[in-house]
Parts: sequence; C-alpha cells; structure tokens
Amino acid sequence: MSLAIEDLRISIRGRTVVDGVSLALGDGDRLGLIGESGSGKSLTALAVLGLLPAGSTVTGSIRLDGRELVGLGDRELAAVRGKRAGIVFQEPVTALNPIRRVGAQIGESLRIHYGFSKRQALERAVRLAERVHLPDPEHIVQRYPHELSGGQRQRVAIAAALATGPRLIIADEPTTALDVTIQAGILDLFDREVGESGASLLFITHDLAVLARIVPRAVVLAAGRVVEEATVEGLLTAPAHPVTAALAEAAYATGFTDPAFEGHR
Amino acid sequence: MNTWVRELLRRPAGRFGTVVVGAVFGAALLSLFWTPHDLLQQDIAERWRGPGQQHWLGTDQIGRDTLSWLLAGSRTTVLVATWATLIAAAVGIALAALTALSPRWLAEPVIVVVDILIAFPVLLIAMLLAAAFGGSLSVVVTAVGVGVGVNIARVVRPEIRRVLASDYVLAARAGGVGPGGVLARHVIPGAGPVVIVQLSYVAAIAILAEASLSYLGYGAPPGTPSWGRSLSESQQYISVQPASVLWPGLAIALTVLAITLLGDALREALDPRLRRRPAVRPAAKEAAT
Amino acid sequence: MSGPLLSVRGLSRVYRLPRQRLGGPAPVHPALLDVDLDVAEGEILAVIGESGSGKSTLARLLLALDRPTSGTVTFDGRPVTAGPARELRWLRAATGIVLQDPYASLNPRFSVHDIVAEPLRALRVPGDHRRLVTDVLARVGLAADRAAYYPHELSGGQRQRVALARAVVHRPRLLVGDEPTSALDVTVRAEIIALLRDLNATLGLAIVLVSHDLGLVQRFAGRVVVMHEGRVVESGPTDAVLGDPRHAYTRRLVAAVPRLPARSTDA
Amino acid sequence: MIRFLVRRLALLLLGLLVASLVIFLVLRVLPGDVAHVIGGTNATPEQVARIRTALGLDHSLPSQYLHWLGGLLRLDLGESLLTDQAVGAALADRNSVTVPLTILSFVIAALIASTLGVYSGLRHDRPAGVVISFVSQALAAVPALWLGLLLIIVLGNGVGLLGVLPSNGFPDDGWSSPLAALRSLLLPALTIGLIEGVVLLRFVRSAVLEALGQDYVRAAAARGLTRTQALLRHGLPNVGLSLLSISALQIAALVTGAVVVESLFNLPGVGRMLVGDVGSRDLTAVQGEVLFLTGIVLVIGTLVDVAHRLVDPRQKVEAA
Amino acid sequence: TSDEPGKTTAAADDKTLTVALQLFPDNLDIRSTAGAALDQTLIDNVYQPLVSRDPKGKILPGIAKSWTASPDSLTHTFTLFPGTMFSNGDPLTAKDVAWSINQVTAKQYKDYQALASVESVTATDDQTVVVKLKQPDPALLYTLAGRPGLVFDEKATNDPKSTAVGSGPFLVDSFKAGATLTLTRNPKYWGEKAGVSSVAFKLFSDTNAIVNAVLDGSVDVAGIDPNLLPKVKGNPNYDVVTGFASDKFTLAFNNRVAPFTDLKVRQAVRHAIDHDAIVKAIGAGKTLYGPIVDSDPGYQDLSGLYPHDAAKAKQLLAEAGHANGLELTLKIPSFYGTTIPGLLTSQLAQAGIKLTVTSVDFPTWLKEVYTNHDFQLSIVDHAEARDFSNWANPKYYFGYDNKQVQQLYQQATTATSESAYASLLQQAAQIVSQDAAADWLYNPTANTAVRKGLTGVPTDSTSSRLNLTHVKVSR
Ligand SMILES: Nc1ncnc2c1ncn2[C@@H]1O[C@H](COP(=O)(O)OP(=O)(O)OP(=O)(O)O)[C@@H](O)[C@H]1O
Ligand SMILES: Nc1ncnc2c1ncn2[C@@H]1O[C@H](COP(=O)(O)OP(=O)(O)OP(=O)(O)O)[C@@H](O)[C@H]1O
Ligand SMILES: [Mg+2]
Ligand SMILES: [Mg+2]
Repeated sequence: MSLAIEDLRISIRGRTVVDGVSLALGDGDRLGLIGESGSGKSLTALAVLGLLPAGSTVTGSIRLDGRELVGLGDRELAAVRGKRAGIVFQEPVTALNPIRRVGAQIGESLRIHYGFSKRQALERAVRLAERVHLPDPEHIVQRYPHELSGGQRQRVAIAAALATGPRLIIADEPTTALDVTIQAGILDLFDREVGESGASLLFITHDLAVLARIVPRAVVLAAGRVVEEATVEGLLTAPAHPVTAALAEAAYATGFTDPAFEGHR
Repeated sequence: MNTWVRELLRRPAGRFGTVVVGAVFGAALLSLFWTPHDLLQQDIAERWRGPGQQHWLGTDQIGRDTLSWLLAGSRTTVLVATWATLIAAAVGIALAALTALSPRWLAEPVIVVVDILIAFPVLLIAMLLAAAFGGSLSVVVTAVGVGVGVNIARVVRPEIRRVLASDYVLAARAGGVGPGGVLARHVIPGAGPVVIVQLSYVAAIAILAEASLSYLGYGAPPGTPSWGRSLSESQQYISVQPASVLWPGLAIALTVLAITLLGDALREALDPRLRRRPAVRPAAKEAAT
Repeated sequence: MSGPLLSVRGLSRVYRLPRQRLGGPAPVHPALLDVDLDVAEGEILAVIGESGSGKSTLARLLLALDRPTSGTVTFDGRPVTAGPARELRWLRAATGIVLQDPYASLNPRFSVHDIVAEPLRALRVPGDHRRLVTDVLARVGLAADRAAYYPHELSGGQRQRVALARAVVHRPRLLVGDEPTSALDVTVRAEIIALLRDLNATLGLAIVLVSHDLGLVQRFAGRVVVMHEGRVVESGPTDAVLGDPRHAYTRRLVAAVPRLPARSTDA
Repeated sequence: MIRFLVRRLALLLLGLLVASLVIFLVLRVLPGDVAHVIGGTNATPEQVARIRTALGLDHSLPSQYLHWLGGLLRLDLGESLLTDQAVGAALADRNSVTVPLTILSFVIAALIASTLGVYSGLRHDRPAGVVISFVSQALAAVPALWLGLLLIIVLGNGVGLLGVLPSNGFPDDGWSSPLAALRSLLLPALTIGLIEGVVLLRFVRSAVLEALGQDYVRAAAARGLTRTQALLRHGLPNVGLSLLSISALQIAALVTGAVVVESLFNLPGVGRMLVGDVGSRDLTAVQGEVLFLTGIVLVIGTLVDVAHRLVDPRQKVEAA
Repeated sequence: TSDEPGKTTAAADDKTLTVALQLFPDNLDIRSTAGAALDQTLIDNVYQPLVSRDPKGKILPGIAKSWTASPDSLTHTFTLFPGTMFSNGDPLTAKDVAWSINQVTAKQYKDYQALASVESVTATDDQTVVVKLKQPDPALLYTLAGRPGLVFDEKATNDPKSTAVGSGPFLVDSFKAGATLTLTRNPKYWGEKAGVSSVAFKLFSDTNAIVNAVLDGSVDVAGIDPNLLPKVKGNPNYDVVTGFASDKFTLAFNNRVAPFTDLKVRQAVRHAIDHDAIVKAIGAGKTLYGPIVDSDPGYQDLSGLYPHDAAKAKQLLAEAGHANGLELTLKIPSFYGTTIPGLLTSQLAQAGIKLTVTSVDFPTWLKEVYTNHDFQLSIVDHAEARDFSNWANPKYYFGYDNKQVQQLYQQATTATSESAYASLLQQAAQIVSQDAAADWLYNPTANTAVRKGLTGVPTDSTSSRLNLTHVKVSR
C-alpha cells in the first residue's frame, strides 16, 4: 500500500478545516478527490507533503509506503517531498519561480535528493522536457517561465514533479486554469506518464468530466469530511450522498455531452 | 459613518495612536491658555533641577520649567506635522493624479522628474531652504512636504492605476458611472488609505526632520518652544544633566510612533475586509430559483 | 420590432503596444479583426474561443467600454460610440455586464447595497432604490439582509449573484457576460446559469455569453459564434456548430472537451 | 539589454543635469555670500566687492552655470571659493570617512534587517515575532540625534556608563590606523544602522510574509527543500529585488543620517563638511557636495534598476 | 598620563600637541580672510608680526628686537633680530617687512584701516625699518603686533590659502578645511625652537564634543564651556585654568532706526537686563557695563549707570510712548546658542517688551546686519581687544553717531602718551555707555583644560591669540 491517510484532522488557527479524512491509495493506483470549493481537498494534499500553511495543526495518520509522516519535522518531510511524492499545482503561472530558468526548476529535485551537478540536472531536464512534449527541449530549458505559454508551463511543472520518479504524484486541479484544447493535452500527458511510471496518482478536481477521463475511483469531500467513495461512474450515476448528487447533477446540467449522441439541450 | 471610528478604536494600535496624538493636540491647545509655569518665567538659581514638587519635570539650563516648555513644544509639533502633511498631500496627490490620469506624453516626463526629485534627500532641501530663508518652521514644512510629497506620488500612482484597471471600475462604467463618478466613488476611496498611510509617514518625517534641523541650527527659531529645539539645546548640557534629553526625545519618539501606528490602524479601519462583523457567518448557499 | 437588437459590422480593434525604442514605430497587436455579429431581442448568443482569441475585447466593444479601431456597433438602430458618459446613458440603461471574477468585479469597499444601487444612481433611475435593490437581490436569490454585507463576507457564488444583480437592476435589454461562471464551482455554476436562463425567460433579456466552457454553451445558448485569433471563424445555431463543426479550429475545440459518460440510469 | 542600458544611462544623465540645475538655482537664492564671510565684520563694501570680483561671483548666472557644467563634464567639481582647494579632492578626502560610515551603517542595517526580518517573518504569529515587530516599529520612531545621544551616554568612551567605544572624532592619520578608525566609526554607524535597520526590517518582514504565500515557494518546497530553504532560495531572491529598490531609496536616508550623525560624533565627513560649507556660503563646494550626494542616490538607483533587469527576466518583456 | 598608545611612549620633545577649536580657519590666507581662528592658529606660531604682544597688550619683541620713537612720535624705527629667515630658507630682511606692511594698505588687506595714520614704511638697511606717521598714533605698536604687522616673504610663490611661508617656530604641515590643521616644528627656526614637535588643531562641532574629547583624553588643550566645567574639574588628567578674555558680548541696538533713535527706549532695554543672571547662566565671566574690558586701556566700572530695574524700564518705555508694550526683534547668528536669547526674552518680557528671536546663519547675518543694517537688535561678540574705534565710526553696523565721542576718540588716537590715551578713551566710553548705545551683556572668562604635565600653554585671551612656542612637556 502506497498512501494511507487515516482520520486526518487539520485545523488552522483553531478552525477545523479537515475533519477526519481517511483514504487509501495502493501502489500504481489512481484516486480522484472531488468536492466543492473549500471542502479541504488542497489541504489534504498539502498535508501529505507536510506543506500546510503556518499555524496549522495536524492529527491522525498519513503513511507513505508504511512510513508515518504526521509528526515529522520539516527536514525529514523535505526528504520525502520531491523524492517519494511530487505535486502539481493548479496555477501554472504562479507555481514556477519567475526568475529562474525552467530547466533549473525541472532539475531541482534531482540536485536536492540525488546530488546531481548543475550540468547533470540540466541534461536530465532536457530529457524530461522532451518527455512532457515540450517543443525544442534543448532550448526551452534555458527559458524563463514568462516566456512559455500556460500549457507549456504546466508541462514544466509536471516534468519537475516527475523528475525523480516519485512513487506518488498528487495533482491539485492541474488543468483548471487552462483552455480546453490545452487541457486535453495535459490530461493525456498525465494519463500516459503516470501509466508508464507506474506511480500512484491522487488527482484533485471539481470537474467530473475530467475526473472521468483520468481516474477510475474517487473520494468525495464535503466540509472537510469524506462523504462518499466510489467509482466515478458510480458517483455520476448513483450518487449516495446529497453532496455527490448535487455535484453530479450540476455536471450534467453544464457538462458537455456529445451532440452527436444526444441531440438536445 | 462612525463604523471606522469604532474599528479604529478596536485596534490597540489605533487606540494608542488616537490617545497619544489626541494628547499632543490637547497639550498644544492647553498650552495656549495654560502651562504649569509661565513660559517666560525663569530663575537662574533654580536651573537644572530634577523633577520635584515645584517643577514636575525639573528645569532647564536657564531655570525655566521643563514641563511647561514640553507642553508648549507640542504646538510646534502639531504645526509642523499638520502643515507638512497638507503640503505633501497637495503635492503628492496632484502629481499622482497627473501621472496616473493624464496621457502618456504628459505623464512620462513628469514621472522622470518625480524620480529625480525623489533622489534629493529631504534634509538637504531643508538645509538649503533654511540657509536661504532663515531657519523657520515654514522651511521645514515646505521641504518635507514637497520632498516627501513626490514620494507619495510614486506610491499612489500605481494604486490609482490599479483601481482604474480593476474589473469593478469596468463594471461601474458599464453601469453608467462617468469619469467623475469613478474618481469620486472608486479611485479616491480606493487610493485614499494608501495616501493616509503615506501622510502619516510625512507627519512623522516632518517631526523628526524638525529635530535634526534644529540641531543643525536650521530649525525652529530660538525662543519657539519645540521639542526638536529642546532636544538639541539639552544635548549641549548632556554631560551635566543627562536626564534633560530624556523628555523631548521621549515626546518625539512617542508621537512619531503614535502617528505611524495611527496611520496604519486608520488604513485598516477604513478597509471593510478587515472589519469584524459580530458573529454572522454568511450561509453557505442561498436557495436559487 | 424589426432588425436585430445589437448589430456589429466590420469591428476591429488593434492594440498599440509600447514602443520598443524612442522614436521607433509602436508595434501593434490586432486583437479583433473585421467581426460581424447580430444579436436579436431576447436571444442568447454564446461567443467561444480559446484564450486570447479576442472574446473579452469584443465584449468591451459591444458595450462601448473601449473604442474600436474600425467598424460599427449599433444598438437598437442607434450607433454606439464610446464617448462622454452622459451621451451613452441610453446605452448603459439598456445594457448590463457580468465579468469573470466575481471578487475582482466588486469594489471591496462597497456594501452589497452600494454595489447594486450604483447603476441606479448613475443612471438616475427614479423610484425607491432601496426597494429596487431588495427586489433584484431576491430575484437572484439573495436575502434582503445581505444588502449590508461586503463582498469578502460572501461566498463566490453569492458574489457572482451580486454582480448579476448589479447588471440587471436597471432592467436592461441586453446582458453581456464575460465568462461569468468560469471562476465558480460546478454546482454554483449550474445555479448561475439557471438564474441567467430565468432572467432571459422572464424579462426577455438578450444575453451575450462569452465563455470557453463548451458544455455550458451547449446547454444554454441558442446560437454560437466561434472566435479564433480575432476573427469569427464559424457561427450558427449551437447544435449545428458544436454537433457538426465546419471549421477545423472548431473541430479541434469540440474534440478537446472532456465528455461525461452517458448517464445510464436516467435519460 | 543594450538599448535598455543606453536608455537608463540617458535618464541618469538627464537626472544629473536636472539636479545640477536645481542645485545651482537654489543656491543662488541664498542671501549673503562667501565674500562677506571672507571679508568678515570689519570689511568695507569695497573690500567685499573686490573679493566678489576676485572669486568670479559677479559673472552672470548662465555663464556661472555653464562654467560649472563645463567643469563637471571634465569631472572637475571646481575649486572651493573659501579654501581654493579642489572640491573633488576635498570630497574624496571626506569620503574616506563618509563612505566607510555609510557602508558600515548599511551593513549593520542589513544584518539587523535580514536576520531579524526573516526571523520575525517566519515567526510572525509567535511572541518572538510580535515583539521584534513592535520593537522595530518603536525604534523607527526615534530621532537619530536622540539615539546617538543615548548610545553615547551608555557606551561612549570617557562619557558613557560603560565607556567602551570612542564617541568623538576620527583618528588624525585616518585609515593608517585601521582599527582605531573603525572603532571611531562604530557608534555613529550603530546609530544610523539601528534606525535604518529597523525600517528595512519591516520591509523584509512583510516581504517574507509575502514570499511565504507564493505558490512557487511552496512548489520549491514540494521538490524537497525545507521551508526555510525554499524561502531563502526561491522566496527571498524575488522579494529581494524589491528590497533592493527599497534599500536604494534608503541610501538617501543614510546620507541624511550621516549629516546629523557626523556632527554629533564629530566626524570629518561629507555631511559635516556640507553643513559647514552651507554655513559659509562656499557655493562651489556646496554645489559639488549636494550634486555628489544626489548623484550617489541617482547612480545607485540606476544600478538597482539595471540589477533588477539583469536578475528579473520578466522586466524585459514588460518593456517590450 | 594618558593611556593612548603613542602618546606616552614618545620622548618629551616628540610630543604632538592636540588643541581643540570650536572655530576653524576656512583657509590660511590670513591677509585677506577674516576670522579669529586664523589669528589664533597662525600668528606667532607660523607668521610673526613686526612686534608681538602679550594677552594684556604689552608690546614684546617680534621680528624686531627693539624700537624707538622720535620725540614728536611721528617716526618709529625698528631694529630687526639678526639672522631671521623664512621657512623656505629665504632670509627675512627689513625689505620684506616694509613690503608686507605697504601691501596691507595697497591691497586693502584685512584691518588696513588701522594703518590710516601711517605715511610710509621703508627699509633703511637690511636690519632697520622706519615707519613714518602723519599724526601720532598711540595704538601703532598694538596694530603692528596684529595682522597688519605680519611679515611675509616677498619672493614666496606658494598658495597662501592652503600653505604658508612664514618666519615662525612652526610650519604648516597639512590643512584640511573644516577638520584639522597640523603644524610641525620649524627645525630651522631662527629663534628659540618650539617645545613640541607638532601641533594638531582639531575642529569640534560643539562644546559638548570638546568636553567628551577631554574626558576620553583625545585632546591636550581645550577651551571649556563654563557650564560644563564640573565635568572636567574632577578629571585627574587635566588642569582647568581660568584666564581673561577681551570678548565683549554686546547687545547691539540699531541706533539709526526707531525705536532705538529714542534714548528712553535704549535706556529701558538696559534697565530691563539682569546682567548677574546672564553671568550665572553662562557659568563664568564678569558683568560688563561699557564698551571697554578691564584688561584694556580706558576701562572703568560703569555698573552704576543702568542697574537692573524692570519697573524703571517700564516707566521709561511709557514715557517713550510704549505704555502698551513694545515688540522687538533680535537677529542673531545661529552659532551663538540660545541661552542668552532665552534669558533676554524672559527679562525683557518683565519690562513689557516682547522679544522675537530670529536666528540666521553667518553669511546671512553678515549681509543683513553688518552690510544692510537691517535689524533692530543683535548679539555680537566683539572679541578683539582695543576695538573702541567702532563707537567712533558712525558707519559701523550699529550706527552710533555721537560727535563728542568721535572727537574724544580722535584725540585719543593722536595722544602722545599711553596714559592720556587711556583717560580720553575712558571719557568716551562713559558717554557711550550713558548714551545707552548698546548693552554690554558680559565679558567672558577663558576656561582652558590643559593636560597635566604641559607647561607654557597660554590661557589668557585664547580666543584671539594662541602662541604655542613655549609649550613643553615637563616630564
Ligand atoms: N492558509 C489558510 N489559512 C486559513 N484557512 C485556510 C488556508 N488555506 C485553506 N484554508 C481553509 O481551509 C478550508 C479548506 O481549504 P482547501 O484549500 O483545502 O479547499 P479546496 O477543497 O482545495 O477548495 P478549492 O476547490 O477552492 O481549491 C477552506 O475553508 C479554506 O478557507
Ligand atoms: N489593453 C490591451 N493592450 C494590449 N493588448 C491587449 C489588451 N487587452 C488584450 N490584449 C491582447 O488582445 C488579445 C485578445 O485579448 P482578449 O482579452 O480579448 O482575449 P480573450 O479571448 O478574452 O482571452 P481569455 O479567454 O484569456 O480571457 C490577447 O492577445 C491580449 O493579449
Ligand atoms: Mg484547492
Ligand atoms: Mg477574456
């Protein structure tokens, strides 16, 4: 078993925002995490990496490959971050350091964890850039984030998260900020890369269509609690909890259906 | 209307600032009518007394009552701070408006000039003006007002532009609000708090500059009760009466601290986002349709 | 009434970018090129296209919030030209706008009442503004006591309701929404769309919806205009355009949209 | 980049030109002149007039200005009306006090600001952070003159309670006794450094707070850095840029501080020279000194801009 | 005595003497530049006058070893010391002396007016200088002991603003305007060599800084503000020596303009002032009620004329038509401090005079007060000894114009005996005081802190002359 969260509680300055979340993710598994805005999806993900905002307290248990992470110091957690678990954030614009070349950012975790030299890290970054289908990888690694389009930046972020070949990848709404056409490419990339590397994937989104595209199962969060866990299809077609039902309802009310099949609105 | 007053007084910084600044104003007013001893009363035999019955804070080098001069000194502080603030506000807002609202061909040269003016240290301007027109409070006030006023322009300009570029201004225009309305209802209240904070710095800088200039001989004329002057006069005799530098220095430091805290607190109090509403949590969702 | 409510002919907008060097020519960026468009009374028209295709530019020009480089916009037969606010009051009275980010489009220093009442004041709408505001808040599903709230005290969905209330408080005939739902949760998105549809149905409000959410457009708009690099590449009834896209770009767009699995239980 | 440099340089020269004109004109408004000072109290008006002619003060303003400007172009600040010494040389001499003083003050300020600023930012919600924040605000309100006096009372050699540091003057042989020279600058530098330090500290603190909230700092931590490392490696270099600009502005404050502090601690620096020369209407000297000080601020501003440009790749696009 | 390294280890005549100054020369051109700091630092030390004088005004040999006057007092013959020479090696001859003094009048150098009585100065041979006068001048020797009598090398080509070629026991080693002036012993001095190897004059920005410097042992000789004396007196390393000074702190009235054209107003102001309080506030010094100090010829005690009496002052003001009070402005140069203006404000207020003080910097003050006579009251330290002539000069800044005084002074200046000179001055001074031409606030005393073990440090009249030739380290 790769990731096991049990009875995770997070409070920030006295306010409980994640209230007893449990979920499990086996090696090579993919799990979705959905829920309304503010339901605690991001905090759960951040808790795994020990990156909760200052002033938060965590109780419960987070085990990564059997190792308990709750209670570890920042230094020990840092040893886990980027090596065993990588994360991709929602905003490709803000998640990259604007004053560093993208190659350096892709290769950074290799330098930190495996003591790569600058040259080695850069060489590897070129190959990673190639892997995430960035055009002209040799040169693109020398560019700065602002010189890339939103989709390209998100590819850089993915390459950076994949660099060390972590066994767990967390994606926190990685395509929400992107155009549909670009989103499609990024989703393909996730699908393929995670598949090839055999890493586990925790995928956060609130778009059920995206969810359906990428993961077989999902956990539904509402107000910091897990209200339901089921296959995506099950969530969409037979929601057990009212929150899930509302999500599914809304998805069908606004989601795209193939006009070719359902010629009505 | 008085929400912001309540908000201001809710904050410790706001309370402290209000009380001290209020006390300084109060002392200035009071000293016009009454001081424990006449300012001109002087008794050489009684000089350099420590705090005591007769003179609560003691006496200065020619036997005048320290407390009375301290009280009266607040008049200068109030004058300097107020006028410097007014001048800086006029200069800063005018320049900010000019550079933020006028077309590029006009704004850009002005911006360059503002940048150059910022490079002139205020104290130097004040010294030159003082040398030209004699050490006087109007010189201090003008130098600080103009010198720091240009700084305000630099800080406020982006604020104005931010408001002008905001979605809510776009929406307001779509709702029929004209340029005057945008200015009056959005730009001024939007940039106002930044101006307030900057102006509180101006007042603080003016008070500190007055002290420095008095020391260099270009500040308040002798005989004018002023903390800066008291400080520089008592520093002459610091080796005889070290305690004498305490009071004016403390008064200056407290007032400056209070003004900056007040400025910050005022900005916060004017910001509804930082307001505390008595225990209402907006319901998560309202029934639609 | 004959003729379209809003008619756009040959509309272009070329942005002048800052000079590269002193005295050199200013580079230009054509954001909108020769766009023709009609919106009928009470119609819902969607404008779709990817980021940077000129959708927002178009939305601004429709409401004379910006000056076109060339081309004309006529509203109800009257030419629309960006000019002094006073001269455009007739247009303002007949139109409203809702923008993408509900937080950014509400002045944080204004209470909900002040925000919603602003067009009433600016347009000198007669009547009891307080009541009009309460009415329109009720219409968008906000309780009257919310009028005293400030934007930061509201949820995202509530904020967008306020923005919507402001846009329709003066009973306009045309509403332009520039991605009014893309910053919202799916569930909230559905609610706002329902609200828009309700306004369209009960008030006969024509709506121009700028969006890149094809699912939403598919369910909401009667007609759709597809923009690409500043040009209209395709337009027509929604089902036709999305179901059988003609232009290669539209086809790519439609193909990229993630689909929901068909619902097995209900249909 | 070259174009930017040229543009920035042109702007700098323009700034210096404007500054020189402003300085020149302001000084001509001053009543009384150096001829009176040289002549003294017993001079007859004829004597004063002769002195004035001898000094070239009777030329027209434009010709005086152009003459000065001509000299400036040759990097010649002219000669002091009173001492006949080259203003440039005198400045260089005085700068052997003022420049080290300013640098030392800045080092102290930077040390205070960077360590305590980062610390109080990281601990902004803990007592330690709150205390630092409050103390820094209080210290920023203290007049430099007063702080200097308090330091003398406590630490000054001979006068102070602890009497550990010289509070008075600069060794006659200057830097040939480096230790003594350094010691004599410590208290004055501490005075300026403390006040400027707490001002900077507040900027650093809010910069740290801002950086902590940046996505890319979190992203960097997610790649395996500790929070502090992420802050130092990714957060601070970025906000460091804005700190750099602020520090550049603070240079003006340092210069201002030097004027008062040099007098208080009896240091033969540019600040005190300026006070003296204004007092004796040595116009060429004052012109040179003020231009020099303003020039420093302008040049540093330019350097910071250029550094900004070099470090921050985004700026290139913004200008385009 | 000091634990400063390099000071005790040095052999006694290797001593560097550090002297604190509060006024500093702007440049070294003593012929054209005003300022007592130049007299203090350079006269006797670097440049030598034809004759010298002690602080009391007694004439001593200078370049000249002896001098005689003709019976009609119109011809004075000076015999120079043999072997005198300038620091550049040029011999100093009578020609240099004649040239130097003639230049003063020709070039209108500082104080050339004092040579008005001189008809000619000639060198009759290398050792003899003859000064011919148009009329007797009892002040001649005194004048020649000052700036007009300084002897310069006719052939010198140095820049007098930053270097010096003199004949004195010290050479100018380095000069940093506004900071330090260092003199070194002239190894080739023609007379008795200086007792210390060098002298460093250092400028201090205020009296407090000077006391600090004394307390931390970084100066050897320093004038001390009387109010700060207690600090220094307890110090085991220094002696504090009190000497006299010729300074007359004068409250000048602008006699040309109302209300000071009215004798009653002037008298009222004098009555209103409590001079004892001023002396007490200053911390040392003597009261002074007339234009001449007790170390100068012509002094007499005039304290009875205008005793402190606020009621009398009020009454006089009322008589002068200012029953409802009078507003006056005092314009002072900023470096005079605020103690006296503060006292005066209080004291005059008691007599119903509202005093406004404006403080201006020195050049402004010179221009407005001295040149343009644009002032009502001012405070001036008339530091020079024997400067009564100002009261006989109606063009001087305070514009006192009294024919009788002018006549008496004229007679005094042509008197043939020192005692006649003194008595005529005395009469004139009494009239000036009676006329209330000004008020004389006080005559300060010079307090000098001298490091223990030093001898020969001058302590009288130190603000005008500071001859350091005879300073020695005794141990
Ligand atoms: N730094 C923080 N300080 C205080 N509260 C926070 C902070 N970050 C998140 N929260 C609160 O924690 C709760 C859960 O936040 P979280 O970011 O996990 O939600 P989410 O499910 O990711 O929502 P979204 O879909 O909007 O990203 C929210 O109520 C939020 O307000
Ligand atoms: N004020 C402006 N100055 C210069 N260029 C602009 C300006 N506003 C927009 N542009 C450019 O015009 C083009 C069209 O912009 P517009 O905002 O209309 O696109 P959009 O379709 O609304 O995109 P999005 O979906 O990202 O909102 C873009 O390339 C944009 O960079
Ligand atoms: Mg989230
Ligand atoms: Mg847009």
